[in-house]
Amino acid sequence: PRQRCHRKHLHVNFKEMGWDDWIIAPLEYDAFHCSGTCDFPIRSHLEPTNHAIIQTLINSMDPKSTPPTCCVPTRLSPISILYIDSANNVVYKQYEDMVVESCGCR
Amino acid sequence: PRQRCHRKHLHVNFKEMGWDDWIIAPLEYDAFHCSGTCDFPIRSHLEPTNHAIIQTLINSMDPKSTPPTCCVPTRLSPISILYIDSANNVVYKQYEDMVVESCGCR
Amino acid sequence: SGKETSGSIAPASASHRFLWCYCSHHCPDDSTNNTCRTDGYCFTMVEEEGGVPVLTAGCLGLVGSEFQCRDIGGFRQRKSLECCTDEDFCNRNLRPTLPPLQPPLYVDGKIHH
Repeated sequence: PRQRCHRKHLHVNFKEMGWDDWIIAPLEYDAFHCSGTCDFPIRSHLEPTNHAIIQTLINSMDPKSTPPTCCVPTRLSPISILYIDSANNVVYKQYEDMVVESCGCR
Repeated sequence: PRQRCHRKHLHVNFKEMGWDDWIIAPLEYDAFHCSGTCDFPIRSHLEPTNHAIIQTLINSMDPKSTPPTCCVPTRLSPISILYIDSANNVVYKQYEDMVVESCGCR
Repeated sequence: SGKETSGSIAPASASHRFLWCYCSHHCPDDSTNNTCRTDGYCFTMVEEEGGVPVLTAGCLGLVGSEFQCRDIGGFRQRKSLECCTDEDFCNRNLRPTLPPLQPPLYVDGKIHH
Protein backbone atom coordinates (compact mmCIF):
# COMPACT_ATOMS: atom_id res chain seq x y z
CA PRO A 1 0.00 0.00 0.00
CA ARG A 2 1.10 3.57 -0.66
CA GLN A 3 3.07 5.00 2.23
CA ARG A 4 1.55 7.91 4.01
CA CYS A 5 3.36 11.18 4.65
CA HIS A 6 6.31 10.60 6.97
CA ARG A 7 9.92 11.64 7.60
CA LYS A 8 12.75 9.80 5.81
CA HIS A 9 16.54 9.99 5.95
CA LEU A 10 18.42 12.33 3.61
CA HIS A 11 22.18 12.01 3.94
CA VAL A 12 23.89 15.27 2.96
CA ASN A 13 27.60 14.99 2.11
CA PHE A 14 29.20 18.42 1.65
CA LYS A 15 32.42 16.78 0.40
CA GLU A 16 30.57 15.05 -2.46
CA MET A 17 28.98 18.41 -3.24
CA GLY A 18 32.51 19.84 -3.54
CA TRP A 19 32.00 22.16 -0.58
CA ASP A 20 34.91 20.88 1.46
CA ASP A 21 36.87 23.80 0.07
CA TRP A 22 34.94 26.17 2.35
CA ILE A 23 33.16 23.95 4.90
CA ILE A 24 35.38 22.60 7.69
CA ALA A 25 32.73 20.79 9.73
CA PRO A 26 30.45 18.97 9.68
CA LEU A 27 31.23 17.48 6.24
CA GLU A 28 28.04 15.39 6.36
CA TYR A 29 24.76 15.30 8.28
CA ASP A 30 21.22 13.85 8.08
CA ALA A 31 18.83 16.55 6.83
CA PHE A 32 15.87 14.12 6.50
CA HIS A 33 13.07 14.85 4.03
CA CYS A 34 9.35 14.30 3.78
CA SER A 35 7.70 11.75 1.56
CA GLY A 36 4.37 9.94 1.17
CA THR A 37 0.73 10.55 0.41
CA CYS A 38 -1.72 12.94 2.04
CA ASP A 39 -5.02 11.10 1.92
CA PHE A 40 -8.36 11.86 3.56
CA PRO A 41 -8.67 12.16 6.50
CA ILE A 42 -5.44 13.95 7.32
CA ARG A 43 -4.39 12.73 10.75
CA SER A 44 -3.66 15.18 13.54
CA HIS A 45 0.10 14.49 13.65
CA LEU A 46 0.31 15.86 10.06
CA GLU A 47 -1.04 19.17 11.33
CA PRO A 48 -3.18 20.10 8.32
CA THR A 49 -4.37 23.65 7.79
CA ASN A 50 -8.05 24.22 7.04
CA HIS A 51 -7.02 24.82 3.43
CA ALA A 52 -5.17 21.50 3.26
CA ILE A 53 -8.28 19.71 4.52
CA ILE A 54 -10.56 21.47 2.03
CA GLN A 55 -8.16 20.71 -0.85
CA THR A 56 -7.92 17.06 0.24
CA LEU A 57 -11.71 16.75 0.35
CA ILE A 58 -12.09 18.25 -3.11
CA ASN A 59 -9.33 16.05 -4.51
CA SER A 60 -11.05 12.96 -3.15
CA MET A 61 -14.31 14.07 -4.73
CA ASP A 62 -12.79 15.05 -8.08
CA PRO A 63 -9.11 14.14 -8.46
CA LYS A 64 -8.87 16.05 -11.77
CA SER A 65 -9.97 19.36 -10.25
CA THR A 66 -7.03 19.75 -7.87
CA PRO A 67 -3.96 17.74 -6.82
CA PRO A 68 -3.73 16.19 -3.35
CA THR A 69 -1.89 18.22 -0.76
CA CYS A 70 1.85 17.73 -0.43
CA CYS A 71 3.94 16.12 2.32
CA VAL A 72 6.41 18.80 3.41
CA PRO A 73 8.45 19.78 6.45
CA THR A 74 6.36 21.47 9.15
CA ARG A 75 9.08 21.77 11.80
CA LEU A 76 12.79 22.32 11.11
CA SER A 77 15.86 22.76 13.29
CA PRO A 78 19.23 24.47 12.74
CA ILE A 79 22.77 23.13 12.55
CA SER A 80 26.00 25.05 13.13
CA ILE A 81 28.72 25.02 10.50
CA LEU A 82 32.43 25.85 10.83
CA TYR A 83 33.63 27.32 7.56
CA ILE A 84 36.15 29.65 5.94
CA ASP A 85 34.61 32.87 4.66
CA SER A 86 35.65 34.87 1.62
CA ALA A 87 38.07 36.92 3.74
CA ASN A 88 39.71 33.68 4.86
CA ASN A 89 38.35 33.92 8.38
CA VAL A 90 37.24 30.80 10.18
CA VAL A 91 33.60 31.34 11.10
CA TYR A 92 31.21 29.28 13.24
CA LYS A 93 27.63 30.10 12.28
CA GLN A 94 24.17 28.65 12.98
CA TYR A 95 22.14 27.96 9.84
CA GLU A 96 18.38 27.92 10.43
CA ASP A 97 15.97 25.28 9.05
CA MET A 98 18.54 22.71 8.01
CA VAL A 99 17.04 19.51 9.55
CA VAL A 100 13.45 18.25 9.23
CA GLU A 101 11.93 17.52 12.63
CA SER A 102 8.39 16.71 11.44
CA CYS A 103 6.38 16.45 8.26
CA GLY A 104 2.80 17.42 7.45
CA CYS A 105 0.28 17.91 4.66
CA ARG A 106 -0.08 21.39 3.22
CA PRO B 1 7.82 23.98 -20.67
CA ARG B 2 6.85 22.78 -17.19
CA GLN B 3 5.26 25.56 -15.18
CA ARG B 4 7.08 26.75 -12.13
CA CYS B 5 5.47 26.85 -8.71
CA HIS B 6 2.62 29.36 -8.70
CA ARG B 7 -0.86 30.01 -7.35
CA LYS B 8 -3.89 28.71 -9.27
CA HIS B 9 -7.65 29.01 -8.81
CA LEU B 10 -9.53 26.42 -6.74
CA HIS B 11 -13.26 26.99 -6.74
CA VAL B 12 -14.84 25.56 -3.57
CA ASN B 13 -18.59 24.96 -3.72
CA PHE B 14 -19.99 24.00 -0.31
CA LYS B 15 -23.38 23.22 -1.90
CA GLU B 16 -21.83 20.60 -4.19
CA MET B 17 -20.13 19.14 -1.12
CA GLY B 18 -23.57 18.79 0.43
CA TRP B 19 -22.79 21.31 3.14
CA ASP B 20 -25.62 23.75 2.46
CA ASP B 21 -27.42 21.95 5.27
CA TRP B 22 -25.16 23.68 7.81
CA ILE B 23 -23.37 26.50 5.96
CA ILE B 24 -25.50 29.58 5.26
CA ALA B 25 -22.85 31.78 3.63
CA PRO B 26 -20.69 31.89 1.64
CA LEU B 27 -21.78 28.80 -0.32
CA GLU B 28 -18.75 29.11 -2.58
CA TYR B 29 -15.37 30.85 -2.60
CA ASP B 30 -11.96 30.72 -4.32
CA ALA B 31 -9.48 28.94 -2.04
CA PHE B 32 -6.71 28.86 -4.69
CA HIS B 33 -4.04 26.15 -4.56
CA CYS B 34 -0.37 25.80 -5.39
CA SER B 35 0.99 23.96 -8.37
CA GLY B 36 4.16 23.70 -10.44
CA THR B 37 7.77 22.63 -10.21
CA CYS B 38 10.47 23.67 -7.76
CA ASP B 39 13.60 23.61 -9.87
CA PHE B 40 17.10 24.83 -9.10
CA PRO B 41 17.67 27.64 -8.39
CA ILE B 42 14.57 28.38 -6.28
CA ARG B 43 13.66 32.02 -6.86
CA SER B 44 13.40 34.39 -3.92
CA HIS B 45 9.64 34.93 -4.27
CA LEU B 46 9.20 31.19 -3.51
CA GLU B 47 10.84 31.81 -0.13
CA PRO B 48 12.80 28.53 0.16
CA THR B 49 14.15 27.40 3.52
CA ASN B 50 17.79 26.35 3.77
CA HIS B 51 16.55 22.75 3.82
CA ALA B 52 14.54 23.26 0.62
CA ILE B 53 17.63 24.66 -1.11
CA ILE B 54 19.82 21.74 0.07
CA GLN B 55 17.17 19.19 -1.00
CA THR B 56 16.78 20.85 -4.40
CA LEU B 57 20.55 20.78 -4.93
CA ILE B 58 20.79 17.09 -4.03
CA ASN B 59 17.79 16.25 -6.21
CA SER B 60 19.40 18.00 -9.18
CA MET B 61 22.64 16.08 -8.52
CA ASP B 62 20.94 12.69 -7.98
CA PRO B 63 17.18 12.69 -8.68
CA LYS B 64 16.84 9.14 -7.33
CA SER B 65 18.21 10.03 -3.90
CA THR B 66 15.48 12.47 -2.98
CA PRO B 67 12.40 14.02 -4.59
CA PRO B 68 12.30 17.72 -5.53
CA THR B 69 10.78 20.06 -3.00
CA CYS B 70 7.04 20.67 -3.21
CA CYS B 71 5.05 23.76 -4.19
CA VAL B 72 2.80 24.52 -1.23
CA PRO B 73 1.02 27.48 0.37
CA THR B 74 3.37 29.73 2.34
CA ARG B 75 0.88 32.44 3.22
CA LEU B 76 -2.84 31.90 3.90
CA SER B 77 -5.74 34.13 4.92
CA PRO B 78 -9.01 33.47 6.75
CA ILE B 79 -12.63 33.65 5.66
CA SER B 80 -15.68 34.05 7.89
CA ILE B 81 -18.52 31.57 7.61
CA LEU B 82 -22.14 31.95 8.77
CA TYR B 83 -23.42 28.55 9.76
CA ILE B 84 -25.85 26.61 11.94
CA ASP B 85 -24.16 24.65 14.73
CA SER B 86 -25.27 21.34 16.18
CA ALA B 87 -27.34 23.16 18.82
CA ASN B 88 -29.17 24.98 15.99
CA ASN B 89 -27.57 28.33 16.76
CA VAL B 90 -26.60 30.64 13.91
CA VAL B 91 -22.88 31.27 14.31
CA TYR B 92 -20.53 33.62 12.45
CA LYS B 93 -16.99 32.39 12.81
CA GLN B 94 -13.61 33.21 11.25
CA TYR B 95 -11.82 30.13 9.93
CA GLU B 96 -8.06 30.57 9.70
CA ASP B 97 -5.93 29.54 6.70
CA MET B 98 -8.73 29.07 4.18
CA VAL B 99 -7.33 31.01 1.19
CA VAL B 100 -3.86 30.71 -0.36
CA GLU B 101 -2.16 34.11 -0.63
CA SER B 102 1.23 32.89 -1.85
CA CYS B 103 3.04 29.68 -2.75
CA GLY B 104 6.59 28.53 -2.17
CA CYS B 105 8.93 25.55 -2.31
CA ARG B 106 9.40 23.52 0.85
CA SER C 1 -19.92 10.50 4.94
CA GLY C 2 -18.87 11.55 8.45
CA LYS C 3 -21.01 11.66 11.56
CA GLU C 4 -20.40 12.69 15.14
CA THR C 5 -21.88 10.18 17.48
CA SER C 6 -24.47 11.25 20.05
CA GLY C 7 -23.04 12.66 23.23
CA SER C 8 -20.04 14.10 21.51
CA ILE C 9 -19.46 17.81 21.70
CA ALA C 10 -20.02 19.81 18.53
CA PRO C 11 -16.63 20.27 16.74
CA ALA C 12 -16.20 23.96 17.48
CA SER C 13 -16.56 23.65 21.22
CA ALA C 14 -14.34 20.60 21.94
CA SER C 15 -12.39 21.72 25.01
CA HIS C 16 -8.60 22.00 24.71
CA ARG C 17 -7.85 18.86 26.68
CA PHE C 18 -6.05 15.95 25.06
CA LEU C 19 -7.89 12.83 23.99
CA TRP C 20 -6.40 9.36 23.55
CA CYS C 21 -7.60 7.41 20.55
CA TYR C 22 -7.24 3.93 19.17
CA CYS C 23 -5.17 4.06 16.00
CA SER C 24 -4.61 1.66 13.10
CA HIS C 25 -3.04 2.11 9.66
CA HIS C 26 -0.71 5.08 9.67
CA CYS C 27 -0.27 5.91 13.32
CA PRO C 28 2.24 8.65 14.20
CA ASP C 29 5.90 7.51 14.18
CA ASP C 30 6.12 7.87 17.97
CA SER C 31 2.86 5.97 18.59
CA THR C 32 2.84 3.03 21.04
CA ASN C 33 0.36 0.16 21.25
CA ASN C 34 -1.82 1.54 18.43
CA THR C 35 -2.69 4.70 20.26
CA CYS C 36 -2.44 8.39 19.45
CA ARG C 37 -3.32 11.66 21.16
CA THR C 38 -5.08 14.73 19.85
CA ASP C 39 -6.58 18.07 20.80
CA GLY C 40 -9.56 17.22 18.59
CA TYR C 41 -11.33 13.98 17.69
CA CYS C 42 -10.92 10.24 17.41
CA PHE C 43 -12.22 8.75 14.19
CA THR C 44 -12.95 5.41 12.57
CA MET C 45 -13.36 5.19 8.81
CA VAL C 46 -14.48 2.41 6.51
CA GLU C 47 -13.45 2.61 2.88
CA GLU C 48 -13.71 0.20 0.02
CA GLU C 49 -10.38 -0.98 -1.35
CA GLY C 50 -10.50 -3.51 -4.17
CA GLY C 51 -14.09 -4.32 -3.31
CA VAL C 52 -13.20 -5.04 0.32
CA PRO C 53 -14.23 -2.76 3.21
CA VAL C 54 -11.15 -1.65 5.19
CA LEU C 55 -11.39 -0.06 8.64
CA THR C 56 -8.84 2.57 9.71
CA ALA C 57 -8.80 4.61 12.87
CA GLY C 58 -6.83 7.39 14.48
CA CYS C 59 -6.65 11.01 15.58
CA LEU C 60 -7.93 14.18 13.91
CA GLY C 61 -6.82 17.60 15.10
CA LEU C 62 -9.28 20.23 16.29
CA VAL C 63 -8.31 22.44 13.34
CA GLY C 64 -10.48 21.38 10.43
CA SER C 65 -12.45 18.78 12.35
CA GLU C 66 -15.64 20.61 11.37
CA PHE C 67 -14.77 19.77 7.78
CA GLN C 68 -13.25 16.29 8.17
CA CYS C 69 -15.95 15.00 10.54
CA ARG C 70 -18.72 16.20 8.21
CA ASP C 71 -20.84 14.21 5.76
CA ILE C 72 -19.47 14.55 2.23
CA GLY C 73 -21.84 13.73 -0.59
CA GLY C 74 -19.52 13.10 -3.51
CA PHE C 75 -16.54 10.94 -2.48
CA ARG C 76 -15.15 9.22 -5.59
CA GLN C 77 -14.33 6.15 -3.49
CA ARG C 78 -16.97 4.58 -1.23
CA LYS C 79 -16.03 5.61 2.29
CA SER C 80 -17.66 6.69 5.54
CA LEU C 81 -16.09 8.28 8.61
CA GLU C 82 -17.34 8.79 12.15
CA CYS C 83 -15.78 11.05 14.81
CA CYS C 84 -16.16 11.07 18.55
CA THR C 85 -14.75 12.95 21.50
CA ASP C 86 -16.75 11.86 24.52
CA GLU C 87 -14.06 9.66 26.12
CA ASP C 88 -10.59 8.20 25.50
CA PHE C 89 -10.58 5.46 22.83
CA CYS C 90 -14.23 6.24 21.99
CA ASN C 91 -13.48 5.29 18.37
CA ARG C 92 -12.81 1.65 19.28
CA ASN C 93 -16.57 1.01 19.19
CA LEU C 94 -17.43 3.07 16.12
CA ARG C 95 -18.63 0.97 13.16
CA PRO C 96 -19.35 3.28 10.21
CA THR C 97 -20.99 1.56 7.26
CA LEU C 98 -20.16 2.05 3.58
CA PRO C 99 -22.59 4.36 1.76
CA PRO C 100 -24.89 2.53 -0.69
CA LEU C 101 -23.52 1.82 -4.16
CA GLN C 102 -24.33 4.63 -6.64
CA PRO C 103 -26.95 3.27 -9.12
CA PRO C 104 -25.40 3.26 -12.63
CA LEU C 105 -26.61 6.07 -14.91
CA TYR C 106 -29.36 4.63 -17.19
CA VAL C 107 -29.76 6.80 -20.28
CA ASP C 108 -31.66 5.96 -23.51
CA GLY C 109 -31.31 2.24 -23.22
CA LYS C 110 -27.56 2.16 -22.58
CA ILE C 111 -26.10 1.71 -19.08
CA HIS C 112 -23.29 4.13 -18.40
CA HIS C 113 -20.93 3.20 -15.57
